[in-house]
Amino acid sequence: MKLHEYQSKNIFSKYGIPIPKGRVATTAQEAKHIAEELGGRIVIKSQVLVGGRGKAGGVKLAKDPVEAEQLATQILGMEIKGLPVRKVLVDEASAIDQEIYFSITNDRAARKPVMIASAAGGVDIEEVAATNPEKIVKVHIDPLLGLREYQARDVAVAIDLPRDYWKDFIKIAAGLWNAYKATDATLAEINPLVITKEKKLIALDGKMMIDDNALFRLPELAEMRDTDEDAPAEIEARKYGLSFIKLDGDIGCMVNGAGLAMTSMDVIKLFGGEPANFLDVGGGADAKKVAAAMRIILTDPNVKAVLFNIFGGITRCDEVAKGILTAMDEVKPNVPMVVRLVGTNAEEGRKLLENANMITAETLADAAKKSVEAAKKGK
Amino acid sequence: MKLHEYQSKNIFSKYGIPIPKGRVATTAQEAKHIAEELGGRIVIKSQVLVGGRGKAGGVKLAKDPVEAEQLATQILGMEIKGLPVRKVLVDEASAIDQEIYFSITNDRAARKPVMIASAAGGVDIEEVAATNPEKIVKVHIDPLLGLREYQARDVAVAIDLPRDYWKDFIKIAAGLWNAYKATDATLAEINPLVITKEKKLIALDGKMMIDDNALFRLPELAEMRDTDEDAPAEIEARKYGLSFIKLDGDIGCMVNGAGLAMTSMDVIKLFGGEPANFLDVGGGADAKKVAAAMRIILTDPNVKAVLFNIFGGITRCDEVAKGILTAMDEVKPNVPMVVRLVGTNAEEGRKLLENANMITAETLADAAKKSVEAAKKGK
Amino acid sequence: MSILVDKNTRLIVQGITGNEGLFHTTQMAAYGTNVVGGVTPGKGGEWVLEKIPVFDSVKTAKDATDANATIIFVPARFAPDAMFEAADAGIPLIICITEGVAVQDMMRVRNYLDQKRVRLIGPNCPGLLTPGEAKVGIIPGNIAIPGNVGVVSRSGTLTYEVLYAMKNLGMGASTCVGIGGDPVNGTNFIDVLEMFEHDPKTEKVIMIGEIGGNDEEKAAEFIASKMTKPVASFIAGQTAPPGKRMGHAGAIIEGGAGTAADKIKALEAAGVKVAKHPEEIPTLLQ
Amino acid sequence: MSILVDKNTRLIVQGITGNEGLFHTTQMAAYGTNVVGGVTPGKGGEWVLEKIPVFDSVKTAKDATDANATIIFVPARFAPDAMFEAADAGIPLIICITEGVAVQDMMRVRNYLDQKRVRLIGPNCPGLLTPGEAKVGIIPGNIAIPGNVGVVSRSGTLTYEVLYAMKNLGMGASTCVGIGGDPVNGTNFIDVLEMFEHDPKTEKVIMIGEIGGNDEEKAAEFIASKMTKPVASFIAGQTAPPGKRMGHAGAIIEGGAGTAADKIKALEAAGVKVAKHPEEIPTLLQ
Repeated sequence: MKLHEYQSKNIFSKYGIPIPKGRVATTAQEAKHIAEELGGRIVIKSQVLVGGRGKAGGVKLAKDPVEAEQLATQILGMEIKGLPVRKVLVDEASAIDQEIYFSITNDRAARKPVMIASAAGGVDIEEVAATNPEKIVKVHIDPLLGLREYQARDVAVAIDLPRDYWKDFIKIAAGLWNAYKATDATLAEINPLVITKEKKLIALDGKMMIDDNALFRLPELAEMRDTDEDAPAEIEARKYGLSFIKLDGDIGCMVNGAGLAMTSMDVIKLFGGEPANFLDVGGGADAKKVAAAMRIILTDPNVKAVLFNIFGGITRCDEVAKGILTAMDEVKPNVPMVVRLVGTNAEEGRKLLENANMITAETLADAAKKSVEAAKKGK
Repeated sequence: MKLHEYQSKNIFSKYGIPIPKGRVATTAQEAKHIAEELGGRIVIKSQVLVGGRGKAGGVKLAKDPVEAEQLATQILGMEIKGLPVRKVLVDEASAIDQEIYFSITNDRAARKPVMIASAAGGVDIEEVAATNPEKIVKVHIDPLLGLREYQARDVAVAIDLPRDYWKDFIKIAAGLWNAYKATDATLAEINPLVITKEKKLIALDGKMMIDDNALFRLPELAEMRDTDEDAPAEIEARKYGLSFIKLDGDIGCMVNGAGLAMTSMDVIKLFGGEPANFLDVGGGADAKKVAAAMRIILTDPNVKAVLFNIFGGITRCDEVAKGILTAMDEVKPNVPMVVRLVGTNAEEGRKLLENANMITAETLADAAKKSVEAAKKGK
Repeated sequence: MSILVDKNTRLIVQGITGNEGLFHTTQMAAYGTNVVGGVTPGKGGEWVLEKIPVFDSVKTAKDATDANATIIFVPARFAPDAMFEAADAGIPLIICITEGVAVQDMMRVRNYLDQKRVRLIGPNCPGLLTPGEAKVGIIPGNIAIPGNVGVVSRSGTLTYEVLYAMKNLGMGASTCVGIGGDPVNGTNFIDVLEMFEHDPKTEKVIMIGEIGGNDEEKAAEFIASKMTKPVASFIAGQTAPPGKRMGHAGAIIEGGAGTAADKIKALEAAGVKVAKHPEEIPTLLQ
Repeated sequence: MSILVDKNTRLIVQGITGNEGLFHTTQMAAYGTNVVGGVTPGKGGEWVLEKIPVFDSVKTAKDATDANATIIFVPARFAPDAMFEAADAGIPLIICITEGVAVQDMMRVRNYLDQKRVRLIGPNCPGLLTPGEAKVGIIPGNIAIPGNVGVVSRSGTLTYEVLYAMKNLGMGASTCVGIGGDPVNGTNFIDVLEMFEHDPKTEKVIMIGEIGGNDEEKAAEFIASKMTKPVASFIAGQTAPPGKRMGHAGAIIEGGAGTAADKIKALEAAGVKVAKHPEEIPTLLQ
């Protein structure tokens, strides 16, 4: 789950990391009030969960509250990469001496959290990593021991941070580690961390990503989810614990297991079709979950055929069949449906579907071919 | 540093461990008020830092506030093993079904904290360990991972705690671990942890010992120190960072290093003398510290002779000699003094003391013999 | 000898009285796996399937049954402690089926287990199947037959697909190992490839990968430098859109790395035949 | 070869610009120890004794000097991090002189260092002296001469006493190891006894113990079962009153265990000659 800049920076601040003075606003009027409170020059920043806000015109500098209101009006009317701007962050403008990149994230290969830093901050760090890898510093953190002061100092030394800033940098690193840990973050990023002309370190922009698997213990964070970037169907799917991603094709897919779901998409393409979605009903899916999955697939008007590919393990094929029947009763689909059931209780499942007027298939290749044909006929 | 029962139980309570209702009182009047507040039967418990309070008559049961006042008057007038009772804990009395022993302490051999528990609680656990070791359960805790729930459950299973109490016991274990960790305890002990007739688990009595080396980060705890059990000279010594223990003999000792200080005592005894104290001036002792040490030794009227045994390493013998001279100027001692200086800057030290009218010695045995002789003459 | 599990495996089931635990214990026992006990705190003393004793803790279960492997079916929030508990009790092989374990938890688990020299398979995996000997996990027993092909996979149901295709061709498996698709797990491709390389019962290997991370690339290096046995492969997610999360936390295409194309290229350079669809894999080894 | 340190030791000093660090660096360098660098955060780039470079971190010091040992002179509250830092930087031998480290800190340090396979001596110890080769610690260099007696001790100044008595008898030391008197430390008697047993330069051993704990009893068992070289010993604190803390946190007589009498009995049963006072020890080995 991604957090907005203002949410991320509020978390940073809670953990002792200095951020610019400022607040979030949902109207231009509010933005003006905040600008009045802050005084001086102001930055208006669109809060949308995509990169490249600056290039898209979603970040502007205002010299006074009046201009702040004008710009906020403008930005709050924008759409950036398809997402509506519902909020702007109104921050005091900082006079910047240097921009640093600093983050903590998971290094899956090392199985440890890692601090990543670069004196070349403010830009896309993946680009720095690709073009100037020597400018990137990585220091791993032992997950049982936690971040130690000398590790933060090692980072400061390696990015040639002037000595006067070490003490503050070490505090910021400790704050970022605590924030990362307390929020089960997969990424806690300050970019840029700036040295201001007043010789202060400030987190000018921030980004956090939270591990969805940990939200059960983070109820306050779970409420912060912004679903704007998700298709309505994806939100609906999440309610039922389904993993769903909308795509542009015309063959709806319902598969159990992420790997098999991706593979089913691959095989549909291999035989000339285009999948309409990725949908993993998960392990041990029951009839209720399967029915919800089917409703979600069928609400997409592009869908010309549906492929059910279920290989029973934890999931029992008879349960899946029951779910399909329930959903058909309810939704009365008018597209052809190809079904393939193998594994746990497959025989029972097939029997249940015998009279449901579905196309059956033995192998995955066969099922994919049949669904591609069916979709072509439906056009 | 030892904490009183009431201090330990307050810490327990802060970490979610249930304790009896009650408060500490310094007067019988106060004890009566607390008893009135609590209602019902009352326990009056002397707060002194020694074991065996019960046997000494320092713990009494009162049926009402009037009797509570009487008993508090009585107990507040007591001395237990030489320590005055300055405070009593006034607790509601509990109806007890079972008494359990439960503690967390450091296992130096395993280099890990260890939970110790026994279904045979309420008595001296060392006695249980000696007579019925099979009744004692030990479960080690990884200091980097911390206590895990299953470990507490393992303890509950091993002491045959009825299943209904597991949940509460696991909470108590977590609380005790957090208390142990947060206070840098060397011992956090609940004895007894009782099951009441009302089917509740309560920490009826508690004892904590805090690592003196960690008090720098525990200012609130450091203030709780009760110095009653320490001789005034020991308190004075602590101010200067000296390690001092008063003993019953007549030869004052000032030595650098705990091992050498103990050895100097051993050798004094070996040659028929009795040390008046243990005193380690520590590594790198300067003139100020040495002068303080000498003042402390000489305030003991039993002292008939003083042995200085300094083997310079971190400590420099010339610094020690300067301290001795400063103190002699100030205190004007009238007991014979035997001095032995070896190691770092010993030559310079000896030169400084040349005119100070001291008995010098080459070896430790020689120094011990001379101090024994000097003390005998002084009698 | 196959790898990891066989007739001599003495298995306990953590979470044996839960829905999934009970269902799969029944399946495993029916397959012939030697399930010697189960653990559900608070239910010690009960019995499952009339012959499998339930214990309150892994320690008591291990003491009573001398188990040498454990399989975990507890919910995600309890799975980390289940793994710690098994490791502390000295069980040398832990198979964690549970899906959805938080990644920071898994980093702590993995770093702790590494100190104890414990083999962890999973989490978020289908477990192990040595056809004809032991089923320790949720792979349907009837879709595979004994044979000389070692199978290792990051995916669950996709693995079944491959085993089933093998069976349809009369091709059997020595052991099938589902290592799971999580970003931090206990055992990776190289660990298993090495075991297969040294296993006399395994003559060929199938490796099933997917997008995300670079474990397949590392495996390719290992195959090129250390393996003498032929390997065939399939990579799932060739058509997945970049940046989207395809169910497995590990399957994110991060900044161009971890794509199916990269992986396939690395594998083919290592002499591995890569199939176009899963049912084609077995034919590449014939 | 003696044990742990010799002419090939490349030493860095953590806390080199502090009072104690600087004083003892001077002493060590004067003795001939190869002090290749020092660490004081914020003072990187400075020089000590005009020839020893100061670095901001152990990592940069190690990178620049290829140090293979470090000695720690920082205050107690910073000592745990100093040990973690040295271990993380890959220094295989850490000597911590610092006194007064909190015991819970030391448990964390020791458990972490055990994962890294690092040898820690101390804390709260006088360090190491291989006479004529290297002085890595605070043992005065002029009180010992080279020889064939290995010395291991829990005490500081008491050790000097013994070395000095040896020298006065013309008896030299191979290496003297002060393991420190803290309840949790890096290296215990058995570790060092084993090194001495395998060290061709060591022919006899002196072990100096004190009251508290049961390390001497364990050492006695080791001596009886594993050692071929003669061992003489002394136990400090024979007249210490029970229950009182004699300066060293480890020297508490806990419920009758750890008394000098118990230790002496165990050692004598293992064939160790135990001296009545420290100056007597060397004579027992003549």
